[in-house]
Amino acid sequence: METGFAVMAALFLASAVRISVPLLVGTLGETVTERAGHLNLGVEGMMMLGASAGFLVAVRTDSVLLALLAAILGSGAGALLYAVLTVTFRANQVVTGLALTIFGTGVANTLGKTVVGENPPPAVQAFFALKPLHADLSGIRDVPVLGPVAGFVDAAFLQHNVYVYGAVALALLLAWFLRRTRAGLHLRAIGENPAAADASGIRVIAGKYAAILAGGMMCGLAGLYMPLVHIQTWTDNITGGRGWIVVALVIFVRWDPLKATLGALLFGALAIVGFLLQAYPQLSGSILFSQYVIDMYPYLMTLLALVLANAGRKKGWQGPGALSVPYFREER
Amino acid sequence: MPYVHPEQDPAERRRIDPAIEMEGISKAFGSVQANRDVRFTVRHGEIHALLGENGSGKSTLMNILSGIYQPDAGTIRLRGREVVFRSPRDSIELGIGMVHQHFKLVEPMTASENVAMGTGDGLSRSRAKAAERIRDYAARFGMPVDPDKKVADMSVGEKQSVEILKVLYRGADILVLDEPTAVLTPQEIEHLFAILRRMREEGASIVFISHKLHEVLDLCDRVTVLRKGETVGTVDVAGTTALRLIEMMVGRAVDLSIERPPVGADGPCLSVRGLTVRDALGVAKLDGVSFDLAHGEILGVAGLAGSGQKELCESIAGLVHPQSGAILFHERDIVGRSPREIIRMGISMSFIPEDRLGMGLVASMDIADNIMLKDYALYGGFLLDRGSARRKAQSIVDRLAISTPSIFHPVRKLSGGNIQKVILGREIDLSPKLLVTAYAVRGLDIHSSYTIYHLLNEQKRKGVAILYVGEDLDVLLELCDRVMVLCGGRVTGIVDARTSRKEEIGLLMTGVTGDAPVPAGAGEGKA
Amino acid sequence: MIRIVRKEDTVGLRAWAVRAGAILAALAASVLLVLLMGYDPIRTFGAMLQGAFGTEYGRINTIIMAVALAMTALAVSVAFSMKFWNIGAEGQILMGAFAATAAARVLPEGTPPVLLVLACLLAGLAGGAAWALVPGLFRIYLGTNETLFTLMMNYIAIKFVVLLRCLAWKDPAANGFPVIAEIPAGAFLPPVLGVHAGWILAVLLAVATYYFLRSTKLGYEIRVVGESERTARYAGMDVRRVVVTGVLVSGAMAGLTGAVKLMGVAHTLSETVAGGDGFTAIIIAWLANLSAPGIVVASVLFAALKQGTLAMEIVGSPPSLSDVIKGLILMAALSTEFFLRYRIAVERRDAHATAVHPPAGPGQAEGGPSAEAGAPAEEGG
Amino acid sequence: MTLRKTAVLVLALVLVLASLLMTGCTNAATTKVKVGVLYISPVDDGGWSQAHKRGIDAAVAEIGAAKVELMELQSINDTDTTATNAAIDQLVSAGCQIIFATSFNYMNAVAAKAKQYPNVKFEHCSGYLTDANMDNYFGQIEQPRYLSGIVAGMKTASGKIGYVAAFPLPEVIRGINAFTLGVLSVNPSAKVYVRWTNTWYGPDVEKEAAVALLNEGCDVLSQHQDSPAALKAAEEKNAFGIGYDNPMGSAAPKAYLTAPIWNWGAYYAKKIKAVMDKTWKVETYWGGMKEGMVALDALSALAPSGAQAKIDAVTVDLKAQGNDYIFKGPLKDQTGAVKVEAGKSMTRDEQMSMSWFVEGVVGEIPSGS
Repeated sequence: METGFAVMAALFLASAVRISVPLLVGTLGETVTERAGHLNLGVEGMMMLGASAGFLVAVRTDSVLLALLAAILGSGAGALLYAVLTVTFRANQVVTGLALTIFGTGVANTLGKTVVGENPPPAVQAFFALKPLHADLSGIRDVPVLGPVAGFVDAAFLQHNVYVYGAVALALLLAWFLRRTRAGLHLRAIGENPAAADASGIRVIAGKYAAILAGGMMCGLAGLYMPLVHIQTWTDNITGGRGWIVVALVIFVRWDPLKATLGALLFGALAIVGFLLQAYPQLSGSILFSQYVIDMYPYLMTLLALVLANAGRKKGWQGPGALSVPYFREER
Repeated sequence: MPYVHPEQDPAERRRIDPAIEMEGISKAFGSVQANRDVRFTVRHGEIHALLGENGSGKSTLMNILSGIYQPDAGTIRLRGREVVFRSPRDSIELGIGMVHQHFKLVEPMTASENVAMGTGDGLSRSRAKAAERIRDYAARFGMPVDPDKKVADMSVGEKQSVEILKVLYRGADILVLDEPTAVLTPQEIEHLFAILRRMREEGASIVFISHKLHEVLDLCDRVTVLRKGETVGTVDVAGTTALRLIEMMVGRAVDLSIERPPVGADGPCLSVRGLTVRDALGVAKLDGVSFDLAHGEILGVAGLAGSGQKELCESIAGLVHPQSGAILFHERDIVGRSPREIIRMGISMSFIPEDRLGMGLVASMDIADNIMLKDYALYGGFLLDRGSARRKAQSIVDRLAISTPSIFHPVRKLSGGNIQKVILGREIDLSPKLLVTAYAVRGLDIHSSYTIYHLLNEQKRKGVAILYVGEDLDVLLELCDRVMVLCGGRVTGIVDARTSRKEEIGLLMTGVTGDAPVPAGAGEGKA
Repeated sequence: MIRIVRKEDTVGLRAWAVRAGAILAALAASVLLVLLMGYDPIRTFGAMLQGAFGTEYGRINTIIMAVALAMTALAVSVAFSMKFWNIGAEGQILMGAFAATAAARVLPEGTPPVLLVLACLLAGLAGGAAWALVPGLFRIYLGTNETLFTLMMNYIAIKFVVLLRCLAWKDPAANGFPVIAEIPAGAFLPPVLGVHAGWILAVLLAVATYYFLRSTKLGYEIRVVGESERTARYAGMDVRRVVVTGVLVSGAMAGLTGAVKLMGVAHTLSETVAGGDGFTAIIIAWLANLSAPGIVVASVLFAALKQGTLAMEIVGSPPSLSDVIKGLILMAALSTEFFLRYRIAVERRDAHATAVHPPAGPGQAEGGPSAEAGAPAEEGG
Repeated sequence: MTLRKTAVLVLALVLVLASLLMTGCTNAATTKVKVGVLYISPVDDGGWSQAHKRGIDAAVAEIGAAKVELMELQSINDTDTTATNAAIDQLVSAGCQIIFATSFNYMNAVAAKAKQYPNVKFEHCSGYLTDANMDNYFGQIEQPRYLSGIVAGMKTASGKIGYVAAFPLPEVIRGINAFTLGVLSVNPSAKVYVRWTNTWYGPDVEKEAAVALLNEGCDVLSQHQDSPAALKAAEEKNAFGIGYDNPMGSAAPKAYLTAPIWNWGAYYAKKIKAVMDKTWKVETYWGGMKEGMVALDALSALAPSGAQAKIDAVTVDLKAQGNDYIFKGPLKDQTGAVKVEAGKSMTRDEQMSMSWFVEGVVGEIPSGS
């Protein structure tokens, strides 16, 4: 290999970052939803709805803003269905989520038929070709230590488009929101103990609707990344099961937006590390490093996280206290 | 905070206008009419007791006042003005604060987060403000609460303080406390009363829900009594007596004369020796408990809530495994035996926990299916014996006059008294040698209660040994042969019910014994 | 304002009318949707029905699909009855199919078909049961959330079968294609009345599940545990034993389904042997209220929908349309349970939370907005 | 319990509706030939299925739309036997006289169904089983792949060419070897780097494999994949790419050089006509450039100058000699060992079971294949 290890590693990291975006954004969305006490297994469906609506509008209007808006509205509509069914009608959350995935995937694939074969239009493409943080390093390239480090960071993390940084910003924003704002406190209270929140004067129903809708909308943005930025065309089932990885990731990162950035990066890296390993047959020949086994790791690690939360003498926080428990103020 | 009318002389105004007027309030849950045409008025600056037996509709009425439930009919006027609450938020905004019997706190959050929750300030500001206010009140009312402590790590008393702080923080001048003393030690109760009196001085109106008469007489200015969801009347505490209030609660003059057959002569049934039970944190819930129980005897167990009654019953039933000590049933130690083995030996437990349907019965199953809960496994084969369960169910329903459409009616749809009869009927039907009953009449009307007493005495005559865990000291003294008093998991005395007085037992319950004073507050459980 | 009020449960004919109405409403919405998309609804839905029930092979395929769905839904209904949220049936099916394949591969070539079939079916039972046991044990010993655990186990099973197909068990005779060799023909389930013999198992399983939950001690214990673990313990039940047994039964049934799907239809192991049935079955079990007869009927309906889709597609409708219709029906069905238990009361009261003015004097205008929340009353007196 | 009667009710309603609908559904008998097609993916996937669809459409156009009734089922997973069986049953029920099954893994299901429906002709693509009424057909895509190798070899500046490949099986290995031989014929020092995706159609995975190759310094990519994802990846990184299946220029105009493409139309027309004339027979068809089954798409403007002339010249030989032109000795494997001696060509069987890389390929064939 002429290309050095550091360069390879940086480029690999950059790939992992790109592929982790839908995982991260979806995880943030599902985190918000689950923090309000709702396990929404319809992530995949909402991602598909957002992806199809957003890409359709992008192709028709060549406007990034309108595309984002359409994705938000599309997945928001799906989330609204889920909210009405589980919050107001108190339907079982697991079953409703599964139904939403079927419905959302069906609608999205039907919608998507109209834009098959289309590329993202020029203005959209140009917008996502921008690398706003990419630095000109020619001045320090030859400085010892600093030069290579800066070069590594630049290659791995600074050559991305707005979507990537938007996702990270969203994670930071959400972490701040949950920890530092009143609405965030209220959201956590609703998910931990809706009766207590209610008695404190928090609008529980409105809060749940808001969280489910916001969460669903984020899932839509997660989905839109796939046709608009990543694959840059429409295919059936374009989100490819990422919605389910998101469900796992939320547990793996323990409902924490900050950890979600690293968790998504890790899961993203695992998804593509096989291609890197193929360059090293002595490694990829071993069954532990075969992509088939690597594909199991995210789920195994999630199981481990799930089990570890409960292990030991003192049981740690095991997620929102009222997760998937329906709430009705007057229930006796 | 105290309500101050902007224009008129507040004292004058308050004297005239009631703070709360609830009129014609009705509320039904499915087929259960919890409140019917209730009238309830509270003046400014008074502590007003809302008295009634369990199930008389007190909590429902207060949940309506705090916006949790919405009435089917009726009007609420607050300070002379008609209001409609769509949610607790509306009620809070109008200055009503409710301290619930089951704390409404978010356990993984801190005190200040719980207090600030739901208020209008930005979080960092409100957290600081809440912390400051908490310290403020801690000094003013003597409520030592650490603002940064997580609720999950708090004692029951601390949790209640946080609840009261939450209410005060929201500027409530009308406080509703739903059975606040049920979980407190005597010291904590006195402390709470001091806080409440202090608040009254500052002009707050307080609704105090209880069914403990002495507390009401001790603390309150006026009393409103509810019975079966309806208002019986409102009286001044100064002009009433305990007996009069009991009459109002139960609807007639009480004749507490319960029949008491003599103790049987079949000898000892149960001997408990040095029984010690610790919870997961190592706190002793039962500490060296020893007593004997003979066939044909009723041994009463008295004590404040959480003094170890639950652990005692569950140890005997095999649900809890004691750390040390022996439970000798007919001289055989049953410690370590499974519940099923114990059932086979003839020990029956009729345990009525707070959640009536949570343990003794399967709520959604019908009566017949519930009747076989204890003995289904005693027959051979892998199939259920439905036929005999049905016959049994029918005979129990007939014998105990359980009012139900049929034995195929889900028990959750029955009334409290009938549910209790189903459990007792089933337990008695097992022909036990030892019957453990806990809170057997909780929530029942007087008539149903007497039916239960009668059933127990019937068993006593048959030579069954009965452990009767109860709350009402009068009943304990009338029904039982001896009364064992628990405090903080220790036996503070076993007295002869024929010769003892309530006051004596009351003292023992708070840990005051002649020979070995028990540190007060030892019974305080960590929830 | 609108509020939700608990009412007496609607039961009997009215309840069925409500449910039927909801499903018809969903179908009506689907027709509208098809019209909006520019297809002929009569042609589309006609083809769908024709495809599912109109021809012999349509009916056979409908039944084949229904068999798998019903067996899986019965499996999860056992776990659901004890409130063990087993959403891992997909993985349990796969592991059942895997174990059956393993049995077929291990047994010597000359094994008589009867023995082979029995061995494979038993292996399937064991495979599914073992896979379900893992989350079961974690649940009872560590209290691990089984919903999330079983969900993750699905994906591990899928990836595991992919690993087998592409690597460990790749058929050398398949020209390099990543497929696993067919199981020997002796292990195929023979057809009975045109459909592989698995349908007999499904019928037996439906009857057995019905009586198992209703009339056996273990079934009774499972239902009691589902209602309240405290009650179960109080009644002398060994809750851990009940949960483990229930989970094993549920997993074994799902595993058996996997074996049946393998031996009756697929004949070769792949990750598509489960084909999403594990998820669909959850919905079916739930919609059927966990009742065995209801599960059978709902399974036929879902299978017909799936089978009818193919016919629909032949006449030119997009295949994803059936997912849309399925989703609509599901959501309609999910919302009906609410309307059977609650009613929505519309009350003509001041929408704003607070004070309603006492009736003003005759000359005053009516209905002005009320004073600020919390402001003390001044009029009156 | 509760749902049961509902369901019965709904079922009854549905059946009543059904009987009503069906009376309106019976279309007048026509003499159209009914043709069924099974696709593994959507017909607009931009890849394999779209190529078949292009072929079917061409065939229908050739025969006349009035004479053919087309019944197509898309996205029928070829590892899902239940779905495959149901789809074939459905097509037969609808009256199809000939059914084209366009993916390898349909083979076993098709073989079983061919026995079950002796009156229906089955055409299976890329397999090896035949029966009285079951034929198989495929094309020698190696030939245009060899030509595309010439284009890539002339285009590369770094001398590193990436190849995104689906599965390590003979069909794909044969393509990689043909491509590499094409590259080496014009650029003997170039290397071809292979990445396996283990999927035929997975745009996201294909893209990541392509990115990994580009990260390693490849400046021209080729593919044995059914989506243009690798081309898009090349375009993003200012590299170049060669497509597959169909002309893929529109997907990545700034990267696209050319693509080996399928033209199934002539074969499909021939077989459909054979059914109409009742002359259908089994022939195990393997057509090359000469037969027009495969071709190289027109070179784009990005193609190196001189490539066209070179290709034109080689095309003549390919049409004359077929695969023998590509796989003629001396051929060495990656270790340098001679696998085909000079003067000899690989037999058809050897080509069909090819499981080694020629010298010049960088990459491993995972064990077990």
